[in-house]
Order: sequence, then structure tokens, then C-alpha cells
Amino acid sequence: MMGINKNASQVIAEIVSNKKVGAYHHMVFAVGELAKFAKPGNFVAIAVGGESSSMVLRRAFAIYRAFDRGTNGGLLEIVVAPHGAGSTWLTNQSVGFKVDLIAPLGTAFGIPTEPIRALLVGGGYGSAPLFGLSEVLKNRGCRVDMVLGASTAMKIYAPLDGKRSVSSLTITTEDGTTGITGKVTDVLPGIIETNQIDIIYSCGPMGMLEAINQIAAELGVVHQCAVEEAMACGIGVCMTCVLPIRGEDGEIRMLRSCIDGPVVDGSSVIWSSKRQIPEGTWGAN
Amino acid sequence: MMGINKNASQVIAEIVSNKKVGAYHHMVFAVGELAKFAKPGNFVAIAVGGESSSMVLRRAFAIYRAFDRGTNGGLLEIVVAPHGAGSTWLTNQSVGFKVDLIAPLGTAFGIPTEPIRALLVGGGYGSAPLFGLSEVLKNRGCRVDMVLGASTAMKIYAPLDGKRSVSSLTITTEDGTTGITGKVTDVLPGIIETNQIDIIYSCGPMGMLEAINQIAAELGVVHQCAVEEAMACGIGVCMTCVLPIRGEDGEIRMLRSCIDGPVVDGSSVIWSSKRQIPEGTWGAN
Amino acid sequence: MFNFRTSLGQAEFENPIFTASGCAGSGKELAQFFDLTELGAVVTKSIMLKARSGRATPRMAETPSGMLNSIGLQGPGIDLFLEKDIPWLREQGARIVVSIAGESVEDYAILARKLRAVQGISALEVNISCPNVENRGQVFACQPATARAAIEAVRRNIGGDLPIIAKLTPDVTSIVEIAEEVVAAGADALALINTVLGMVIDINTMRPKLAGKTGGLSGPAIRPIAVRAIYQVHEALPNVKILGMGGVASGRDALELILAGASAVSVGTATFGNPTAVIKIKEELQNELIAHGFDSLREAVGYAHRKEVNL
Amino acid sequence: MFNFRTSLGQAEFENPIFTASGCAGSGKELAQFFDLTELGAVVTKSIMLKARSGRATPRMAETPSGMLNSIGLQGPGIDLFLEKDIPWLREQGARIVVSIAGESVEDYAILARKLRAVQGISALEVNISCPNVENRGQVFACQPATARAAIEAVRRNIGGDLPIIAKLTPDVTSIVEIAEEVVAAGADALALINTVLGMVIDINTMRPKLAGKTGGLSGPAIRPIAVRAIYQVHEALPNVKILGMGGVASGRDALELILAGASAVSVGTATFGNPTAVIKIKEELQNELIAHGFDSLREAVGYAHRKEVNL
Ligand SMILES: Cc1cc2nc3c(=O)[nH]c(=O)nc-3n(C[C@H](O)[C@H](O)[C@H](O)COP(=O)(O)OP(=O)(O)OC[C@H]3O[C@@H](n4cnc5c(N)ncnc54)[C@H](O)[C@@H]3O)c2cc1C
Ligand SMILES: Cc1cc2nc3c(=O)[nH]c(=O)nc-3n(C[C@H](O)[C@H](O)[C@H](O)COP(=O)(O)OP(=O)(O)OC[C@H]3O[C@@H](n4cnc5c(N)ncnc54)[C@H](O)[C@@H]3O)c2cc1C
Ligand SMILES: Cc1cc2nc3c(=O)[nH]c(=O)nc-3n(C[C@H](O)[C@H](O)[C@H](O)COP(=O)(O)O)c2cc1C
Ligand SMILES: Cc1cc2nc3c(=O)[nH]c(=O)nc-3n(C[C@H](O)[C@H](O)[C@H](O)COP(=O)(O)O)c2cc1C
Ligand code: FES
Ligand code: FES
Repeated sequence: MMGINKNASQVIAEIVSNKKVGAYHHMVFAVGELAKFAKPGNFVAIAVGGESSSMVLRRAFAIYRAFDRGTNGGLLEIVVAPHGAGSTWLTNQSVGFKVDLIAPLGTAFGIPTEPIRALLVGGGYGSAPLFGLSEVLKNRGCRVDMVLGASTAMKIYAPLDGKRSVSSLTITTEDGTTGITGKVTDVLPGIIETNQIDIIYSCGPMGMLEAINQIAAELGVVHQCAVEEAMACGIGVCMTCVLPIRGEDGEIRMLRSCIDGPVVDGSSVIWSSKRQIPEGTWGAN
Repeated sequence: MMGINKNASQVIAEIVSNKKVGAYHHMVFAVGELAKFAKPGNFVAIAVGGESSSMVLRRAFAIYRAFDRGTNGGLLEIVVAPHGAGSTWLTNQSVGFKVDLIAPLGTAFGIPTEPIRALLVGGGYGSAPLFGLSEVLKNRGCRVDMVLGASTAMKIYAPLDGKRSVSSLTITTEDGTTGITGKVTDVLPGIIETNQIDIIYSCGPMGMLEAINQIAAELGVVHQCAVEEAMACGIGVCMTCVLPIRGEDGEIRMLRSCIDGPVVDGSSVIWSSKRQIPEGTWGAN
Repeated sequence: MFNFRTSLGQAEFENPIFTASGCAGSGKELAQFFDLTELGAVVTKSIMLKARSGRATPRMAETPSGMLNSIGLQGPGIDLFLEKDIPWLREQGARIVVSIAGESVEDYAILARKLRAVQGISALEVNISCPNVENRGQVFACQPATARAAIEAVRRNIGGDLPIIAKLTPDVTSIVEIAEEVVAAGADALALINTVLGMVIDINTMRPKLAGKTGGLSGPAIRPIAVRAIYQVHEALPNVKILGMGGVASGRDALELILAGASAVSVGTATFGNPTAVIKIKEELQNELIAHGFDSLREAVGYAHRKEVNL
Repeated sequence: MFNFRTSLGQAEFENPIFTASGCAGSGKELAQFFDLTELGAVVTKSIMLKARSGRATPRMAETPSGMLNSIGLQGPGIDLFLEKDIPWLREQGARIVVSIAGESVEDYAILARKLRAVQGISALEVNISCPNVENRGQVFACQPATARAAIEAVRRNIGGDLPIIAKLTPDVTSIVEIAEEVVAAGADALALINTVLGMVIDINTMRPKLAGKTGGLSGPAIRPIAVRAIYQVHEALPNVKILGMGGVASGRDALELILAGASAVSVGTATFGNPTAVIKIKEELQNELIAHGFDSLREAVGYAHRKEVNL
């Protein structure tokens, strides 16, 4: 799962579609050949702000879907939440505008060889990479259940065609504007037991991932999650995006989430270590 | 002629038209009421680069024409040469885009009360403010001759309807692609004598203005010129745009070209003083 | 009711948003865009003893998210300034902070004496980030001894209770050391930061773009340096009030400086891009403070220094 | 034929565009975007004696036209580095400049000894902009004495003719003074500039955004500071070669540093925004130099210092 994504390349990609969906923008880019290398869990890094931008860093977005349609036809889709200056700029660009894009980056969700029972859990725009994943899992004969949560209905991203491949979809919102009132973690234990889940795949805010991981650990379910750390480069050269991960040798190391992630084994992450290096980390003194 | 332009105000102005004309862009902005205050020689200051721009300073552009058509209908026109990042950004904006604009700024060309013979001399986009001026002069019964020069034909800005109000138009280009081969100053002495010119109005690069001023001085013709100094604020608060001007008291002072200019009396300027303060300047020691 | 009042030394101000010295002249040019009484204070362009032509042009260069300037303190000299600018500002009802600059310790002393009896001034900003002609043109604020001497000269001569705000340059190895020195010498408050020394080379002429070769870097580019300087000095001298500045262009930017330890904020370069920037920033800051649950500006000053609880 | 070759101390390089230490790892990650032999040299991330976890996160904050980082020199330590990274780089045929950093003078001495016999290294960049644990965490390059001590330790232990490039911080009152000191101590060349100390406060948490509170400012925002530092040092020490860096994102930017006095240019933050930035910059620089009529890079080095003729 680890190491440089050898398929990454840099392209100038035209915006083919840009539609507002709830609180998000669903954006499609013409990326040519590289679409065929994109795997669920990978991300793209896009330069923002235009020629004389004061923003010097790219923004990372999980790949929602990718369509390989030959050299000129490859499409890559993302779901963007207009948040700060960079994402707002991106969502304001019109069809026809060209952006500088690097993809696919990072690790992908591990796909089981057996037809097991998977639960996909997404928070906010974190649902985006899960639909492509569910497609792949379903094609492998897995049963796929899905839980999506957000603070409010507008922040649930669950397009109709994305839902085709899941056996059940549970939605939670904190304000109760749609689905069950509460958090995804309120419904997880029940679904895990009822559906005899073998593996959880998750994507969303770090706090949510941590809470899911705790439930997974308690119930003995494998947990793969896509983390989101602030990234300066996205390609492994800056060391800003690190998080403490326990390796197979038992050693904790500060690993780069852009290269050794974003998809990591939830049980290997030393959670709750924001603003401090966990004790015993390799090289800490 | 000196002091703060009390009519200046700041508006969010929509781009109504943006057309490429030769090497330039002719741009029209909906500015509302302030159009009625614009006088030939005044300039506008436009914020460039959009929301997260790395360019923190406005760009100044001479007002080409202004149409007062009531509160909502006022239009203001400029001619922009895509040069560096700021002007290129501006010319790339589409109709409907809104910019932050301050106008009218600076001094205007002094209009004679008598029907005298005026020669208007423009270099490159420096022709822009001269067409509005010729209109005013013609309405006052003046005879208006015009000389426009540039390095090459593409850089001569001389729209058909602008030419209506001039009695003669002479064009010079350094590469001979249109008009007379040479510089405006090659043809000035002849025209001044033939047409018995009383006053020269000029606008263009500083080197050209200086050369024109020398001819005007030699031939005893009054010379008003619109200078172009690098401006940070355009409203008189930064002191970057100064140039040495001899006042009526004989004292040389570093005056602000955004407030005490851009239109100044050519004979009052201490030319060729780039990169040094002229001897005897007030406060120099 | 939200309390926006603030103070620097003994001087009280209605709100914490000031102009920055050298970025608003003496207020006249801005007065056509808004009422000067809207400001916490107008900080005037640093005035010197005599009239000064300033440096030759070009005097400025735009840089990424900032600009370089080398105006060279062009101005009419203290006498004409007191005769014309101060009465005009007083008439407008504006709160006035006068900025002074000298070429020698003696200059600072004389300037202070000329100002001691002047009515209607709220505080004195002492710009010591200028070259000392008696010491190989070394900037006063770059060495503890010269920084101290300049401030002492003002302190001895100003009399009464006109607060002295010493304005420091960030171009030093330890700004805390200089801050401690000028406070010991009698500064009531500190202005942080002046511009950062920089240079732009014109690719066409292949020479320094500014006639004065080097210039002062200002604007958003230097905001992280300003925040750091304010934070460091507030940490070391929590009881000394700070007038913060450097790259503030929005209410959020102003809040950043305030959380770091500034009791008031000057806006410089942002005014060049937008003449009404100070008004926008003032409104945005008040909204931000209220949105964060503060009842008064004072509570937010230095709030970023609070101890971390149960991390 | 345009001559793009350059040198730093005794080391010669095919072209003047290098990566910046800490902004290209040990080259592996960039190798998938271009061939490392295209570079004048790969400058590796500053390596320390022991493995280091670096600082806690968040480690970065974007700022206007720049960014703040506090990585804290995360790395595997010199032994693993020599075992894995250097052989790999050698295999690629890349020119290698190894950057080292220590916490004590002794660290620098040991690092130099470990490197003296290593094949395939073109030069040593000695990063002395790091905290000295033996001196209250004061940065070596902030004081002449500690800067000197670190460079002397390397000089004494490196032997042979591996050139030493001393990397300085701009956060000092006089960078020329430090430059003179390290040259006297045996540095063959200088690397200017390291990042500028800054801070960002997170408006939401109302605390410093970085876990390490302060961080280093880099990117186009600091370019005017880099150009000034290079110009000042080249003016004072015209015979000492400079590896320039700070905010270079285009060929024009690189040319600016070269005209100021840099013989080679490292590209850091620009690589984060664009992995192929170094290649773009190299091509643009060559085109600019040719367009300006230079036959070789060497002619352009320090060209902005030439005497003005008939002004
Ligand atoms: C692997 C990965 C996948 C992502 N996928 C998506 C997605 O599918 N849809 C989506 O809308 N957004 C996604 N993001 C977040 C996105 O990259 C931006 O951070 C976000 O849009 C905010 O950027 P901004 O410019 O609007 O905000 P600003 O607040 O202006 O961002 C300023 C800077 O802070 C960085 N930053 C600070 N904190 C974080 C953080 N917790 N996470 C990431 N960056 C941070 C940003 O990258 C940027 O450099 C993802 C981030 C990562 C790392
Ligand atoms: C009074 C006045 C009237 C003008 N009228 C016009 C006009 O009608 N049409 C037109 O195309 N341009 C005009 N200009 C020039 C225009 O303001 C810009 O300077 C020009 O477009 C270059 O800006 P840029 O961002 O493209 O280039 P950049 O090179 O990126 O500009 C960088 C900075 O340098 C400043 N600058 C440097 N030298 C000068 C200089 N000699 N003059 C002005 N600014 C300088 C710019 O204002 C800007 O801040 C005028 C300038 C002034 C002062
Ligand atoms: C054009 C210009 C002129 C300045 N003149 C002065 C001055 O006369 N006295 C002074 O103390 N500071 C002067 N400064 C510095 C500002 O007051 C301020 O400290 C600095 O610009 C940082 O703030 P900013 O980023 O908001 O501009 C000047 C700055 C600029 C840009
Ligand atoms: C993320 C990051 C890590 C850095 N790590 C190092 C380092 O390990 N050693 C060093 O000497 N400089 C380090 N630097 C400083 C750069 O080498 C360079 O001097 C500085 O960033 C200015 O160049 P730039 O503006 O092109 O980035 C680092 C800079 C950044 C942004
Ligand atoms: S984002 Fe730069 S190493 Fe991961
Ligand atoms: S441009 Fe600022 S004073 Fe003229």
C-alpha cells in the first residue's frame, strides 16, 4: 500500500462540468490518459488562484470517479466544498477553464480478493471516494453497506447513480434535517452486527475517523481509512503532512499521508496525537 | 490645476465591453454617476488580480472617454496595453465581470477660453485621452491637429470616430508599418510652424514627453503633458509617484503626479532627473 | 454592547484601527473617502526637523503580496507641519498620533520639545527605524544603545504625559532585546513592525529597481513576520501595549495581530489598494470579535498566549 | 554556444539550478517527474546525526505568496542516509550537495567526519540556522561566535577539497557580519537565505497555527529579502560564491538573484506548487540570459553591481 504512486503525472486539464450539488460542487476534468490509473482512495492536487495567485500551494481532492475513455476522453471527477480561498476559487471557475492538475496521487483502498461484507462510512464530502470504491467492491462480489453523515442535509453527498452499487444506505445528520439524527458512530455498531461486517472503509474528518476506528477496534473489524492532513506538496517532498503510524516492526514513525496515505490501516494510526509527537516515536528524543 | 480631485469615488464597475484593437484592449465600464465628473486627462485606478491576488496595488489608466447617462448608465472607457501581470489580467476579464474602480483621479488638461490652435501628440496608448480632449477643444472652436506615434502600426490607437474632431492626423511609426517612418518629434516642428500652433497637449512615455517639451520650449509653444510615473496608491497618500516640478515661486518640489498631475505644465518639469533629486530641490540637502 | 475601546500608554482610543505612518499622509487625501473620526487615530507621516525632498524615483516596486518603498521621509519639516497639518486634523475632530523621525539623537530631542506644548495630540510615535547620520547611517533601532538614546532624548524632552510609542524594525537578531531597551528608556508602548529591508532588481535594466537600491517591504507578505514579532514581544513584556502593523488587509488579519498581543492595529499598504480599507477592516474586526464571543476588544488582546488546557 | 556552467568553491556544476534543502527530500519523489541529471545539483534535506521525528503537526500554514513550515528536521540520521540515499542518488547520476545540521558544535564535527570519505558528493551545505541546544536553543547563525564555531568544526574535520557552503539565516541585524565570520572560519561559499522566522495565528482556535508556534517563512513573499541579502553579501565579499534561494518561481526570479550576486540558485517552495518547477525555471533562465545577450551564466553573476555609466 505504501510508497510513491508511480502513475502520477501532471496535466493541464479543462473543466468539463461544474455543478452545485447541495453544499458542494461536483466538478469534472478532462485529464486524458491518466484517468485509467486512478484508483478509489487516490487524490488529485490542483493549483489554485490563477496566474498571479497569492496561493502558492496546491489543494488536494479525493477522486470521486474516473472514466478511462482513451487518450483524449479520460475524465476525472471530484466533489469540492467551497471552504477557504482556494476551494472557493476552484468552484468559481467555469466550464472551459483549464487547471494544472496532478493525479493520481497517494495510496488506494485495499481491495479484498474474497467476496466479503464491507461497510463504507463517509463524513461530508468524504463520501466522494466511497462510491467508486463500492462499485469495485460490488464487482468483486462483496456486499456493500454505506453510512453517510454530516452536520446537515445539504452536506450529505449521495448522488442517485452512486447509490446503485450499495445494498443499504444509512444517513445521519446532526441537525436531523435528513435521515437519523446523530452521528455516523451512533449507528455503526448496530449495522456492523446486523450485517456481520468484515471490513470498514472510511473517509471524512479526522475526529470521525478516530471514533470509527475505536468502534472497529472494539468489534474486531478491519478498518481502512483515508486521512486528511494539511499538505504543502502532495508528492512527498515537504514532510508537512505526516502522522504517527505504527509499522509492522512495532516502531512508530511520522509517515507522509500523501505517499504512505491517504489510505492507511486505521489500527496503525496513533490517534489523538495532534500537536504532539507520541511517546516512543522513532527519532523522537 | 493642482490638489485633490474632489470628484473621485470608488465603485464596483461591471465590464460592459472588452475588444481587442491592434495591440490594445478597448474596455468599457458601467460606472454610474461618476462618469459625469470625468475630464480629459483624468485617470482611473483599478484593482487587479481578483480576490486572492498577489498584486496589492491598483493600476492606473487614462480615461479615454466618459459618457454621462444618468445614475445607472454612466460609462467610462479606457485603452489597455497588456504589458505585465496586472494589465494582462485586466484584459483577460470578460464582459459581466466586476472590478473595483476609483475615478476620476488627478488633474485634467487645461481648456483655453479662446479658440486657439492646438496640437495633440500621443505616443502608443497615450493617444487615448487625447480624443476626448479634441472633442472638448473643437466644441470650444479650437482648431485641433493630432500626431500619433508608436514603434509599429499595431500600437497606434486611432479609432475612426475619435478622428472626427481633428483637422489633421499625422501618424509616425518607427518601423514604418504605417504613416511616416520616424518619431513624432521628427514631424512636430513642421506642423507647429505650418499650423501656427499655440499649445501642445501630449501624453505618452516620459522620454517622448521630454523630447516634445524641448521642441515646445525652442519654438515658444505652451506645453501641457500627462506624465506617467509608477503609482502605488493613485490618491496622494504614498509619495511614490513624485517628480520634480518648479513652482511659481521658483522652488523645485517633488510633487505627486497622482494629485498635482498627471497633467502638468511641461515647462515646469525638471526633466531627465530619473534616479536623482535635481539640485536645489526644496528639502534636498 | 461591545466595547471597542483601547489604550496605548495613557492614551485612550475609541477603536483600535489606525492608519500607518507614511501611508495616509496627514489625513487630507483620505478625508474625501470617509470621515477621519471613524478611525481610532490618524498616525501621520514621520516628520523630521527640516523639509526633506525624499529619495529619487523610482521609489517603489510591487512584489508578491507586497511592495517595496524608499520614500526617504519626504515632508515639509516639523514647523510647517505644526502650522498646517495639525490644526487641520484638529478641526476634523480626528484623534492624532504624530510620528517623528530624526537623523541624530539631538533631532529627536528638538522634535520632542517642539511637540510638548501642542494641543490635540494623543500620542507620539517615535520612528527609530531611520539612519543615524552620526553613526555611519546605521539605523537607530538596530542597536540597543542607539535605540535607547533616541527614546531617552524624547522622554527627557516631551514632558507631561504624552505617551511615547517606540516604532521598531524587525531587521534585528532579537527584537525582544531592543523592545526591552526602549521600554527601559521610557517608551510607554511599542509599534511593531516597520518595513523589512528588501530589494528588487529590474530585469530590464539589470539594476536595483529603486533609485535608493534597497527599500522597505510591506503588505501581506510580511504579516507572518509581524505576528511573530508581536507575539515574541508580548510574551516577554506582557504589560507593554503594542500598536501592531504589517500586512493587515482584513478584519481577520487585524484579529491575528490582536490575538498575538496588539492593543491597536495600523493599516498601511492595504490603503494603497483600497482607500476605504481601514473602514472595512474596522467593521470586519468588530464582527469577528463578536462572532468569537468577546465582549470587548481588550479580552482578545494577547489571547493566543493563554495556557493550553487539557490538550 | 551558451555556457550555463557554474561553480561554488572548487565544485563545478553543469547548470545553476539546484533543489533547495528540505524541499526535495533525497530526490526520489521528484525523479518520477523528471530526470535528476537535469539539475545543477540535488541538495538533500538537512541530515542530522541521529534519526529525528521532527515536530508535531500542524507543521505548515499557507501565507500570502508564501508558506510557513516547522518540520523540525525530520529524517533518518546520517548513517541510514549514507547507506540508502547517497547510493541511490549516485546511481541516478545526480550531482549531490549534502546538507547537514547539528545541535552542537560537536555534531557538526562528527557529521563532517562521517562525510569526508564518501564518494560522489560535490559539496557540503552546512545549515547553521538551527537551534544550538548547548546555548539556550539560540540559532548558530544568529551570532558570529557560534556561526564561526560550527563552520570551523566542519572545516577541521572534512579534509580534502569538498567545498563547504555555509547556509545563513536572514534573521540577523547584519548578515554581512555573519557572512564575513563564516568565510574567515573556512566556508568556501555561502547559501543565502534560509527561511524568515514567522508565525500565523489560527483565527478559529485563536492559537498559533503551527504546533511549534513559530515557523520559517518561504516562497515569493521573501524574495525581496533574499535579493537584498545576496546583494549586500556580494557587495562586501565579491569573491565568495553564493548559492541563492528564496522565493524563486520563474526564470526571471532566478535571474534576479543571479544579477544580485548568486552563482547558483536553489528552488524550494515553488516545487511544492509545481513538481517540475526546477525544470521550467532552468529553461526560462537560460532563455532570459540569452535574450539579455549574455554568452555565459558567469557574466551575469552580480551584474547589478556594475558601476553606473553616464547617468
Ligand atoms: C487527501 C485530501 C483529500 C481531500 N479531499 C477533499 C475533497 O474531496 N473535497 C474537498 O472539498 N476538500 C478536500 N480536501 C481539502 C482540500 O484540500 C482543502 O484543504 C480545502 O478545500 C480547503 O482549502 P481552501 O483553500 O479552501 O482553504 P484554506 O483554509 O484557505 O486553505 C489554506 C491551506 O491550509 C491547508 N489545510 C489546512 N488544514 C487542512 C486540512 N485539515 N486538510 C487539508 N488541508 C488543510 C490547505 O491545503 C491550504 O494549503 C482534501 C484534503 C486532503 C489532504
Ligand atoms: C497616470 C497613468 C496613466 C496610465 N494610463 C494607461 C493607459 O491608458 N493604458 C495602459 O495600458 N496603461 C496605462 N498606464 C500604465 C498602467 O498603470 C500599468 O503600469 C501598466 O499597465 C503595467 O502594469 P502591469 O501590471 O501590467 O505591469 P507590471 O510590470 O506587473 O506592473 C508592476 C507595477 O509597476 C508599476 N509601474 C512600474 N513602472 C511604471 C510606469 N512607468 N508607469 C506606471 N506604472 C508603473 C505598476 O503600476 C505596477 O504597480 C498608466 C499609468 C499611469 C501612472
Ligand atoms: C510608502 C510607505 C511609506 C512609509 N513611511 C513611513 C514613515 O514615514 N514612518 C514610519 O514609521 N513608517 C513608515 N512606513 C511603514 C508603515 O507605517 C508600516 O509600518 C509598514 O508599512 C507595515 O505595515 P503595512 O504592511 O500595513 O504597510 C511606510 C510604509 C510605506 C509602504
Ligand atoms: C518545508 C521546508 C523544509 C525546509 N527544510 C530545510 C532544511 O532541512 N534545511 C535547510 O537548510 N533549509 C530548509 N528549508 C529552507 C529552504 O531550503 C530554503 O532556504 C527556503 O525555503 C527559501 O527558499 P524558497 O522560498 O524557494 O522555498 C526548508 C524549507 C521548507 C519550505
Ligand atoms: S504533502 Fe508534502 S510530503 Fe506530503
Ligand atoms: S501614487 Fe500615491 S501619492 Fe501618488
